[in-house]
Amino acid sequence: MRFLLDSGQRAFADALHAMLTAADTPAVIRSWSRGDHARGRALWSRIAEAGVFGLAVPEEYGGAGPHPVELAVAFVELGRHAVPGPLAETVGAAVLLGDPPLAERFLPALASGERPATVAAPGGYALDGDAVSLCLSPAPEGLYLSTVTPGPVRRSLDPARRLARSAPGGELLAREAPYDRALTWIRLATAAQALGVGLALLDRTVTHVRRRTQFGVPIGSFQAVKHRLADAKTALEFARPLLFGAATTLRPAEVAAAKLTACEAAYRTARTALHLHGAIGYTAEYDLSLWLTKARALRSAWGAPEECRDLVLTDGLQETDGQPEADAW
Amino acid sequence: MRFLLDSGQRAFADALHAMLTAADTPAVIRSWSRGDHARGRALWSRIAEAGVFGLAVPEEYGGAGPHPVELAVAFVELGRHAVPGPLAETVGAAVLLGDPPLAERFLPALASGERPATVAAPGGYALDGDAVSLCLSPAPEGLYLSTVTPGPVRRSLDPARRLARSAPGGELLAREAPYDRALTWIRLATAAQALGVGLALLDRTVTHVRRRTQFGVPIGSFQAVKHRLADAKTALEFARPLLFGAATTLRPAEVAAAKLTACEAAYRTARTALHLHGAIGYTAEYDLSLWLTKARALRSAWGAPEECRDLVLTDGLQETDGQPEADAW
Amino acid sequence: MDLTHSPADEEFRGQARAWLDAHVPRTPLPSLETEEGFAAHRAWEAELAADRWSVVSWPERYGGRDAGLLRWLVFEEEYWAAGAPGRVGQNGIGLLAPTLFAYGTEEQRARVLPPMATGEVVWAQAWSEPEAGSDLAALGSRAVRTDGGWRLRGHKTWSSRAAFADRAFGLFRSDPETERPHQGLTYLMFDLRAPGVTVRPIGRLDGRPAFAELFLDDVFVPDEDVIGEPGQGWRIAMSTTADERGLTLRSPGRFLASAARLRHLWRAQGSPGHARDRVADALIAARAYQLFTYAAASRVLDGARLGPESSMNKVFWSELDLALHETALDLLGAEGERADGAWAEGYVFSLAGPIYAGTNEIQRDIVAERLLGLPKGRR
Amino acid sequence: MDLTHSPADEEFRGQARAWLDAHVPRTPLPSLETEEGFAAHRAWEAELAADRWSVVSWPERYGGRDAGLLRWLVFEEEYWAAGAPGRVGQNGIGLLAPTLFAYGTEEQRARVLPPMATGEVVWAQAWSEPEAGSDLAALGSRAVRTDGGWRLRGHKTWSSRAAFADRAFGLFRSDPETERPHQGLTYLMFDLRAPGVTVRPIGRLDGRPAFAELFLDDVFVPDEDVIGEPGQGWRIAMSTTADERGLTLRSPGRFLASAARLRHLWRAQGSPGHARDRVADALIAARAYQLFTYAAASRVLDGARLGPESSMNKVFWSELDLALHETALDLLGAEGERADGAWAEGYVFSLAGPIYAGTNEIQRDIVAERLLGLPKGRR
Repeated sequence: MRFLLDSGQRAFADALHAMLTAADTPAVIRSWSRGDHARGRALWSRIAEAGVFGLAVPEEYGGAGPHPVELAVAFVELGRHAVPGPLAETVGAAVLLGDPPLAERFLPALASGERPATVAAPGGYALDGDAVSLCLSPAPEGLYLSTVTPGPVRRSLDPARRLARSAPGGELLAREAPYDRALTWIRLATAAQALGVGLALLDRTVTHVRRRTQFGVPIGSFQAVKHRLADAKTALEFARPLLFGAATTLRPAEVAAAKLTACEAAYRTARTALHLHGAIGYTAEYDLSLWLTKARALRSAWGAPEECRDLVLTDGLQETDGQPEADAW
Repeated sequence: MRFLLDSGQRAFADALHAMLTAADTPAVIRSWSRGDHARGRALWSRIAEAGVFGLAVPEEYGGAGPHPVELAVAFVELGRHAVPGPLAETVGAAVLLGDPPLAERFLPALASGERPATVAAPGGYALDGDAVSLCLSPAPEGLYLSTVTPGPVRRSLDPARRLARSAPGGELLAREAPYDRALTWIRLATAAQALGVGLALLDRTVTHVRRRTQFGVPIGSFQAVKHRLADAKTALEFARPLLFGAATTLRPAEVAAAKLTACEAAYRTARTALHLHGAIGYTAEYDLSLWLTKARALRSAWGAPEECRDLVLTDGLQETDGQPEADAW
Repeated sequence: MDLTHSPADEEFRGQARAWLDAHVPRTPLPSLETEEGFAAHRAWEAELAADRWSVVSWPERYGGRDAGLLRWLVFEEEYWAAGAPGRVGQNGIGLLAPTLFAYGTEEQRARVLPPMATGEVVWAQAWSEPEAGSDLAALGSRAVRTDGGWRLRGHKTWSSRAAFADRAFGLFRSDPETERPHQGLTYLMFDLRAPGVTVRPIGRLDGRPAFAELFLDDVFVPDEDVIGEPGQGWRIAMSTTADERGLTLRSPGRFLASAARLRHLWRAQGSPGHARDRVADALIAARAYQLFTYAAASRVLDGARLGPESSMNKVFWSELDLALHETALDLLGAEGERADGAWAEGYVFSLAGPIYAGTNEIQRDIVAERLLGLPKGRR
Repeated sequence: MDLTHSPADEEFRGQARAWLDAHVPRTPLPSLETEEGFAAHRAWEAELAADRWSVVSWPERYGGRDAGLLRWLVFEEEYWAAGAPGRVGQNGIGLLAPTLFAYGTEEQRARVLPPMATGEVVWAQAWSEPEAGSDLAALGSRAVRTDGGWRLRGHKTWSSRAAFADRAFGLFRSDPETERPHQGLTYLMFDLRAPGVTVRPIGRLDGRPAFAELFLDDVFVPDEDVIGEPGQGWRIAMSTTADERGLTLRSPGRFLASAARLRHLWRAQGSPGHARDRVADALIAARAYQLFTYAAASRVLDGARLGPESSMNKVFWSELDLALHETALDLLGAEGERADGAWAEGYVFSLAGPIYAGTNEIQRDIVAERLLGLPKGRR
């Protein structure tokens, strides 16, 4: 029992954070939102070089994985910088394609960042399907390699998320694919990303309320402001151990609980951030909006709150889920 | 359209408030809680003399009713003073016994206050059944005049509410009784009582936080304290029009909405009152407790939140419930 | 206690409903916050005005129907229940017009109101400045006296509708030497296309230019466009914003219609249990808001003035609006992420509710201090 | 990241579970807050102590098992999962004992700890005074120097357990002349049956005497019962209350067991949809609290000290506890009104959570100021 990141994991987070800070992600996000993917692809390569996608890919296919804890560490940083693109989906693709012979065919390019991938949610959208050449569609008959339906992508409330549709059919890659396991990894990555988004929103808002003056004092000295931020901090800090617990056990119910909790905490923090920034926070041109809108979008991606709660109630969260005597109560 | 109490109704409220203030209800409540009903019965007579129970009894049987708006006015005051006893249940009994020949036999004594009554909730308790001689039990076969099961009454979280059980059977008074209508009146009275409880809790707490000093200032000057009380005030003031709207229309869904909303507002106010009083509020000997515990008990009496919401969703709240075009959205 | 409308008001309701049935566009107009949508909404105002439905509560001579408060509430119920478009003239009709009725001259009313009623002139508000948001008394934009009028200099922001509107109204500091910051402000109207005005549209969260920054560089305003006495702007504006927070900012009809739509959506999705409580609570809250408003209107008709209770109102409707739209997006599941649905547009709009027209924190302070009598702390 | 307990800790878990299986009373003991129940709980402490399960984290020489932090967490999980009784010795074990380990003398430890471990001496806390609740530095009860000791005068209140306990510990003002109110306080222990002590039990909301007022009229306390240096009481107490807010006040095992019971109740009621979200959220929050605690324990084992993050802890568990019990009462419907069930007793207890050990407002101020670095406002 040692439930802490080790120094290597912390150093990995710090390195990613430094790299992403230098990359000026807001500018990258804005061009990605306009459908100009060049800068995003370049950033993608650097993230891959740092080994992020390889964490979901076994060594024999060019990765270093599977390392779910390190993956969660990395995705917190990706969320903190609001990196655009089908990040969690690429992780999901690595799991879907994890068995030979597909693994040999696809994984090396996926781990190296050469080939970002997306996964079409059953009945839903293929995130950023217009930006990738590898679009997987899980279907009852098996796993398809799809093309994206031509036509304009749908606008998301998060302008950096481009909602495409995959065309039905395509190349049938496998009759059976580990969709449930892939979903667990996608949710884990999404939870981590949401936590990072929430942490960034909190940081920016704390900075804002210390600077912004109204009625002659920083608004951060008003108790109502302080308490909202204290609640946001508490929600995020209790989501964090759920995330790393889920990364450690990879049990689907734990991952669902982490996904729900991190997304709720991030969304509540977004509401607080918006409110405490006032009108400026409500504008698209202020960078805060890039995180605000992502917090909302992640909440319903890959498992709405209700779905996550169902899994918790059905499967339970503890392996040793002691059932107390009913008659004692 | 004139959605306001008129001067007569306001004067009625003021008169009841003055009478109940003079009656020192906390002492009455405490003896009632100990099973000593003498002072409570005396107060009951004065409430009847003021015409409260007669508001649910037609003129030909010694009442002045039915007057649901005035009844709501009166029950707000009864709640504000936390008057003990089967108040709403007596109103329900008046409705259950409203048709001849039962009306002639029972209603005059009920309106005059000579005979308080209780109603056993189907499958549940007969509130203060040990204190009354008229215990009605609605059952599938009809309406019974029951006796109360001997043995100690159950303790409620509200010590002034004594939970008795009616014995099965008894005299079958009628094969059919207007139970649904009676329930509507009981809920209306309960909603009004809850609103009064909430208003009293708010008043007492405002007084407390203006007086209580910590860190050198009245705690009522802390923004966190102010905002909790502002929220309580707002919740209560939006419950009020629902209550009087329900009294005006007597539609079951409106009454259910008022019951739910007034009870939720009172309970939230109780939580705030307890919290802002700190430890003193948590003691049985401090009078605040008489209101705090009642707010909790009324919440589940005669229709838990879920039941009330069901009625709202099924029956709707507006007679002209315009269904918008689906395709416009 | 009487919740029945008079036969005359019910007849009025029937007329409004019939007109709306015949005229409300079958498919929603494009978003008000786009150039195309703005034009379409302006045309809709003209259509309303042609049959005197755009400003029912105004005197007939300005294009209204002399409708009293209750009749206005009835109209609003019908308007929103019919799914009619948002009102592009709202800023002028809801904020400037009441100010003109209270403080304007007859000449101003005759000149300004009729083109406002038809949508020919759409008004933007110009209150906030970068350093004066909640703390409106900190305004720094100047109005300097000149021959026959004033010259404006300064920087306004969060000017809603200004991206496409024609004229604007706001407060300017005409006397910088006063003892208290609330003094020396003047309320005036100006042309957004006058020389010296630069309008820079600002996109809200979904990118649509719902407001703008205004840079004012020596903009001439003739004396006839000053409302009330120079230097009295704060008092005049406060009576306007009291209205803004009170009855006329958000009519109950709007939330009744939204709650009914939410129930419709919920049923269409198979009445899922996870949203059951929230749908019921939205229906109840909309009804509570309607009844609260009827009670307030009854008091106003009795001669009372709406005071700080308007602050409860503001907190209540803004939280209801947000909860209602959040529930709708949850019901839409993964589709809730899409930016192009009516619920999404309403959601983005509702996010601003707790912020503008006085943040909900300011409102709670007012409720605590002025309704409950709690000591004024340092906020 | 490793969530696996060592084989030795798992063996310890097995021993604890086996012992608890064999010893936990099949029917709940009477309420701890009654004379009869207090005696029954005291006997239970003796039963625990007989097999050295009452204070597992203490050194063996005082009756413990030298269990480290992780092993203590394991014990607590098993203890509460087994449905074992509440701990009547909690005040002494959780608050006084850590203070004695940090600041007491060897003589004090040898004298005080063993009878605490067996329940022979049950301790009450004597912190609050009528005018010093959240603002503990305002304490006014005096300790006056006398031959070989001190004489106490004053009035303490909200002394939990004091209705039936044997001894008490608290802070007294030994030097009234200091510059700041935090100075000049002395930490000492006294006998609740000593001459001059009057204990007046106070009933909590359900009438049960869960705490008492203490009137102290010239109560003699020998020097040997002063903890640490006279005048240093504030510093000593703060390190104790930091523990109180932190890991040891509410162990995760308690909430894990309560959440599992809640799920059980929910299922027994037919899994009603209206409580579904709240039951799931309680299960998740209990797990989050467990993992948060394991992370904190891991940091402590690495040599870190728990600082203001304990304030997040306090807010989190107190809100979880209340939400969990409110949900249970809602699931019980009309039966939820009854005062005599285990859920009702737990509910009344949970209501105090946001108030004691530093109100949640104070905790939020600490989180905002010390974790987020926001400016200290006037509270």
